[in-house]
Amino acid sequence: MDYTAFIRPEYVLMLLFAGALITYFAGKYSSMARYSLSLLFSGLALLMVALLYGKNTLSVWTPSITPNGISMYVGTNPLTWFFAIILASLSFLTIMYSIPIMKGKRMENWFYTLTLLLMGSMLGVVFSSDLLSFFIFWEMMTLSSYLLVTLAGKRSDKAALNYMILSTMGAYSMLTGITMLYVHFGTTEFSLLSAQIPGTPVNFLWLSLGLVAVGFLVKSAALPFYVWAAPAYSEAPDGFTPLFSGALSKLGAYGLFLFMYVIVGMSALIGMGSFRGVSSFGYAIALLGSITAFIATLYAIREDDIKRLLAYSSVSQVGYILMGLGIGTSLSVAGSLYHALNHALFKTVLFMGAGAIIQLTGTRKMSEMGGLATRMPITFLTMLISIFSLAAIPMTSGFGSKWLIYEAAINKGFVFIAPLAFVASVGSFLYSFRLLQAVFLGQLPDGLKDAKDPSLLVTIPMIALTSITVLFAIVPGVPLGAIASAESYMGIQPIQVDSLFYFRIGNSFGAYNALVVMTILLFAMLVAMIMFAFAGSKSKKVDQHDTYLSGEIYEHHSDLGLHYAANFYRPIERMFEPYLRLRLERTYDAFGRGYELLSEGIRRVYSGDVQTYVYYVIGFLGMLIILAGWWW
Amino acid sequence: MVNIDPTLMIGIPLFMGFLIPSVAIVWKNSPRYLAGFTILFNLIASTLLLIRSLNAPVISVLGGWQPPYGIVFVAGPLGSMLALLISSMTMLTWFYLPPHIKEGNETKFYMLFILLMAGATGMVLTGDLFNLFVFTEITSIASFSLLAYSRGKDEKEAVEATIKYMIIGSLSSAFFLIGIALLYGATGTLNMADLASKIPSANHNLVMMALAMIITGLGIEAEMFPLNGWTPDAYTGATHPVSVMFASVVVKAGFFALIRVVFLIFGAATEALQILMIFGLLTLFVGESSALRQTDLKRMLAYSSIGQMGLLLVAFSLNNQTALVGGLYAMLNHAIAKGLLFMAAGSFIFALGTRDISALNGMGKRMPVTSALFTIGAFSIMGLPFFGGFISKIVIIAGSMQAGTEGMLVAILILSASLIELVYFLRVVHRIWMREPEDDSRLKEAPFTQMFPMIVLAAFVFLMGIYPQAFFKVLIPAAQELLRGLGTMIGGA
Amino acid sequence: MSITDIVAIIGMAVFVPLLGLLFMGIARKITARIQNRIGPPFYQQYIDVMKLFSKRSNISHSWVFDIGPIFAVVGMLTTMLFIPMGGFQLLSFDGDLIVIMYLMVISGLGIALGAGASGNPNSGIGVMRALVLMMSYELPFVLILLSVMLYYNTTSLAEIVSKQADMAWAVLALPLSAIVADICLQGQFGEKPFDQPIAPAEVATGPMVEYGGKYLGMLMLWHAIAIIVEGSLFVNLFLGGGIVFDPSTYVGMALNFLVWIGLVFLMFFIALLINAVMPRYRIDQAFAFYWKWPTILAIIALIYVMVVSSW
Amino acid sequence: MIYYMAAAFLIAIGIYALMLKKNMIKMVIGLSLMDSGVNLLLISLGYINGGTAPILLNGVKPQEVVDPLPQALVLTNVVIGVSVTALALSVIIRVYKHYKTLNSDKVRDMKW
Repeated sequence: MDYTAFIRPEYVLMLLFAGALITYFAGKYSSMARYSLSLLFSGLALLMVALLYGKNTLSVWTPSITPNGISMYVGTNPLTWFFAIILASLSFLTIMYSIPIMKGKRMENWFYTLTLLLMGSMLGVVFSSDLLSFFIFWEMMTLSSYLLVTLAGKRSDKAALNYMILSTMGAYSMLTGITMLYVHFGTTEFSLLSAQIPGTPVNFLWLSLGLVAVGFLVKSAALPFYVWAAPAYSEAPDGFTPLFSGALSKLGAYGLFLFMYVIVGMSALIGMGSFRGVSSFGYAIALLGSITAFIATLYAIREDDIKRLLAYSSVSQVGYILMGLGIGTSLSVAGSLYHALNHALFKTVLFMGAGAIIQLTGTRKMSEMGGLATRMPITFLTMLISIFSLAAIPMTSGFGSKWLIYEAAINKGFVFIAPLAFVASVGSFLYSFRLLQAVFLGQLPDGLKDAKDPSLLVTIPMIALTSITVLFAIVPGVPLGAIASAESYMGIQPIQVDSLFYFRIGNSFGAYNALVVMTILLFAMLVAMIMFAFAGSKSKKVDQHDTYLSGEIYEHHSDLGLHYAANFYRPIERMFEPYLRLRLERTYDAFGRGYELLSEGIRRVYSGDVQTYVYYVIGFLGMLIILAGWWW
Repeated sequence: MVNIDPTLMIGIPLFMGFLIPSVAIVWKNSPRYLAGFTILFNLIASTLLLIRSLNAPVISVLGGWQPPYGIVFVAGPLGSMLALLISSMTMLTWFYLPPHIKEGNETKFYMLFILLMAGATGMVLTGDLFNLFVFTEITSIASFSLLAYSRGKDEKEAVEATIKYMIIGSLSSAFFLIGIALLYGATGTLNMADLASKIPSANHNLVMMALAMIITGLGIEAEMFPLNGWTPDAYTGATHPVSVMFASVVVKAGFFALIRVVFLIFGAATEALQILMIFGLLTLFVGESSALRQTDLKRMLAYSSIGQMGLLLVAFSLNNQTALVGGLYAMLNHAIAKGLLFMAAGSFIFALGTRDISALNGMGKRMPVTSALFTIGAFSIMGLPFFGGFISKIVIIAGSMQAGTEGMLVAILILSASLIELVYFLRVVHRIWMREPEDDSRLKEAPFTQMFPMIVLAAFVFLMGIYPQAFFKVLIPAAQELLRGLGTMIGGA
Repeated sequence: MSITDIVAIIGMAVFVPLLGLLFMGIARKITARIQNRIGPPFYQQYIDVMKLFSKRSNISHSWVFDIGPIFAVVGMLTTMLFIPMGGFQLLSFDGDLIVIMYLMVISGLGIALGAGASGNPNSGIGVMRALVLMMSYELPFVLILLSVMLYYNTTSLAEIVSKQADMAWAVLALPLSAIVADICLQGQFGEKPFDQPIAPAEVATGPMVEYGGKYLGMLMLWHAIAIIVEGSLFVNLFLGGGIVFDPSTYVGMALNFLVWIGLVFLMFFIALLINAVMPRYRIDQAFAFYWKWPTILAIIALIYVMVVSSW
Repeated sequence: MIYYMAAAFLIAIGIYALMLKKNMIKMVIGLSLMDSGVNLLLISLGYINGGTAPILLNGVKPQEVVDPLPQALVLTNVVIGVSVTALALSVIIRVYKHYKTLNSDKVRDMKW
């Protein structure tokens, strides 16, 4: 049998939706069936997505569903594939990771059903090739992720609701933009749309694209809309957060890529107004991205809650993705896509590790942990490398993407964006070290003496993702090859990739040779190791307290409070705290409360006294009569 | 094919309405079955009528007097669709009835129930303005009485709601009648088609005055903003099946009457449409905002109904085919989904003994099936994909976009209102599924006879979401009928 | 990559730590003279390193603790190879300023890791101060880097150096930038008033508090390289990389190299002079200082560059 | 003309009663008055001065007959009006039973 006929995006989606249903009913009876089925379906979907590599398909998969005969299309292309493979592999690994993490948690069966559903709808978002199915999958994705957040129980109520409200607000804005496009052009299929774009009035494009972009900015938690992110990421069940932050937050960027470069297209985008050769629209997005990156970093520095810290870090890293996306040059778009990949890799590992640690310690407060590095070496190492990638240290793949983005920003002379991004990146050293110091370094509390690495199901995904991070640092040509074809699909000059194992951008402007940097680092490492190993005598292990306490006798470690972790950055928090007090959350809260108050007032209209209603009727009639006499 | 005269759809229920009390003297349990048969007859008749009317409108002349002098029934695709909606909703409510009407006199209840259906069916099928008035009155009186039906602890509220509804309702009928009188004075005819052709040549001021009166009169039935003071009380005070009937039948018929008068008789008078647009938006916002802070489940649903009626007004006053189709779709969806919601809410309240929303904590565990059905209804009203509300929302938005810049503003307003709606429905659904109940005991689910109508409605909600083409087949001709106006349709007869 | 390149790389890797240690020795002497002491001989640092490496008792807490010094040396050695030094431009075509900026971080993070693993609160505080200090001076420094990069329209340090040879030294073309960069250099060197991370009187040398023996020896090597790297960065950015003679002849190359050493020492000397007479800021004062005046000046410098290069 | 004015007057009294009288029975009376006013309006629309009843006898020309349609309408409406009034009064009795008042201000347990 020729199996390739089944390697089509629509079958992937059907598999997953059917899988979600089957898993639900099978999982009601046996937890083993639940685990194996969800792994099976997601793994199969991942395999199918991987086999879609290099294919370009487009097919109708439903008959027309609106009065005017809109059909729904799905298809795949290089850009789609790039995102699809990230989403699919992260979903698969997260499901694997969740098996021990979510065991015995509330509504466990729903968790797997919803995760499969979410995976299906995320893939649906990237595979859909017309406005309507895009929107439908988008809404499905929002809903299923909302439900996943609420699975955590009462403490996630408010976060989940805020997430849902803001997302829906964004989705409705998007819907407005989409229908504008549809009504104006009479079609919803992407390629037909983009063919008609040239010659469209600029104002129309600004309005529709702006409305659509609001939806994506909400999902990427960009500046005015980031308020949902930290609570939702941190309150979500530990099994879901890696997927939430690693995969789902990329879809906002995907949507922007799709609408800006695939549908509207570069030339029309420039036609909407440009600023130093960069479209003004893109510049606005990039600006928002850089400010988001900066502000979220400041928030992250202050956090003692491990998940909230990582959540703010996610917000700030997605800011970088938006930055590269907006600038829109060959370098920056490559950087943006590459950073999306990198962020998916490292942030998933970080949230997975955080989940494992939270399960172990039973708290999210980092200052109550400490010294876990020697007890959980695998978790520590994977998280350490991921943090290196997050901080863009040049022996991980995280550096390549940030380098591309900086290079593009400096090349265009964006004196506002580039420094913000750079300082935000320095800030990321601060908060990521806070995580390391408070969780893994310092003193081990008494309660965690017998802590050890989590089970294989947790560590395997982490190791897998981390090894990819390291691998891509040496051979950035591999991901950049896929990125280059995605770029050429979007009509952007593809980035030059010399060969698979090597990438060097050696124009007159700047250079980064991953291979040389890696070689020198390894060489230097070798030298230092040799120096360390052979110089002097062998060192002996001494208890952490011995030096500090000069060998005095002591009984209770924990009571000494030697672990310097709480209020780690107090000195500078004091500096910018007055400014951070102007939190956007307050504005939203005030608006929400104000509206509730207003509606409390509005419903006073229904006074309950029938005579009032008579007044209304007579008044209404009188108004109509006056209008009838004067106006008509 | 059997042809059933539309007249019979009014005549038989009316006749049965008088037969029921008499038979009940002899056979005590008869009213339920007699009523059931009558509704079944109407259901079959309206189905046949819908099939026929898709090809050509069915016109039935009463008593051999030819229009415009005699009284006619006109069943276009739109009218017969609504007749079908009315009879099927009545049928489903009939299934739902038993435990909720135990307290009072069942014979009277069934009689009034049948009359309500007859009146509403008459409202959508008649082709004569005064006849419309008469049927409106039949419907109103039946609903007044049904509303006052409650006994026991709900009686106080029911009575209060009734007197409010009666005063406002009678006021409305008085204004409606004045409007009819003025129109008659201006044109000398009451046949709708005839009116439509004569109005352009009639005294403009008089006609506009009449229009104002009629909008006020029918606006009360259609829950338009400043005129809908009776609505929340009536929905709250009524027994649960009666609330279902209000939401799905009475208000829809009243709304349809308003639309018919504005569109068919006045040929989509643009001035009137602007007014309807503004007040539709107001209704939408006032309704949704009032629902936001409710703690009473039924009252929340009632305000949500008001909001949805505002949405319908907006959709219709956009006056283009797409928006009309969307409006009709929303009308169907609202009738079905809100009926479902009121039924499920009724079951909740019946089991819990309170209307307080906070009592719903953890209902997903205590009454899983009813909770699931409630959720389906709520999702549809919220407009989530794969439910009917989603399609209607998208189509309405697309329709409003066709109306240029103002249309875009309208679209944004509609969407903001539905955001509010999402918030309060989500709060309830969230409570049902995600909160831990204070009292963990399992509650008794409704018996199958009551569950059956809810399941049917839920299935329809779902069907509307995933296979809308089936409904568009009827709705597109219906929308075209509205746009063409009545005059051309029956050849000015 | 030819054999001569590899030889040059290895040669540099050996030479620069020695040079750095010499500078440190001279620094101790100079400080002593300013404070009217005699001070140790200029070769004292060599003796110290030798002594540390030959110590018998070395104390470790865990393998994470060992990572610290290793990473410190690795990071600085690697960074060094990407910076042009006098006439020698080893690998600077394979990594530009941004690469260098991030490579410099490796050693810092390494020390921070090791210090954290020691579990001593003093080292935790020291690391915190170091990171905060980095964030403080990075803002004006990035703005200055941007002004230089925009002025010469390249991000490659080697390009900047060669363009300065053609045009004028950046210190003349962009004097304001150079001043701000020197203020930042003070922080990078970690000299007073910005020596909060070490602050012997407060946190007992901060991150290094628990390190002794060969660990401390490696950290001293790291510090030696760091002085040269940071000074050289400034020299390359503003002082033309020390290239004053024709680099095509061997004599010219040698003279250029000497000039480069002299200029790096000059920068270090200026820092020392300031160090010798200044008290220490509190860390939040340092933060506030850097984000205020140097930043404002840097912005002015940036605007100036944008105007003159008509960007 | 006098008929129209009388009709308008009756309607106005009805509205006055509805708007300003708190007593529910008075409000129902107001409704009743409005109904009469509307009936009068309808009748007067078809009335011709000196016309005869609309019975087609020999010698009666069509122009001399009053319009029969409004009379039919009024007949219907009178019936409706009576039933509504009766129903309203019966409900008011029950309202009184529960609230011990007829003041519409006080009968407002359900509001907002």
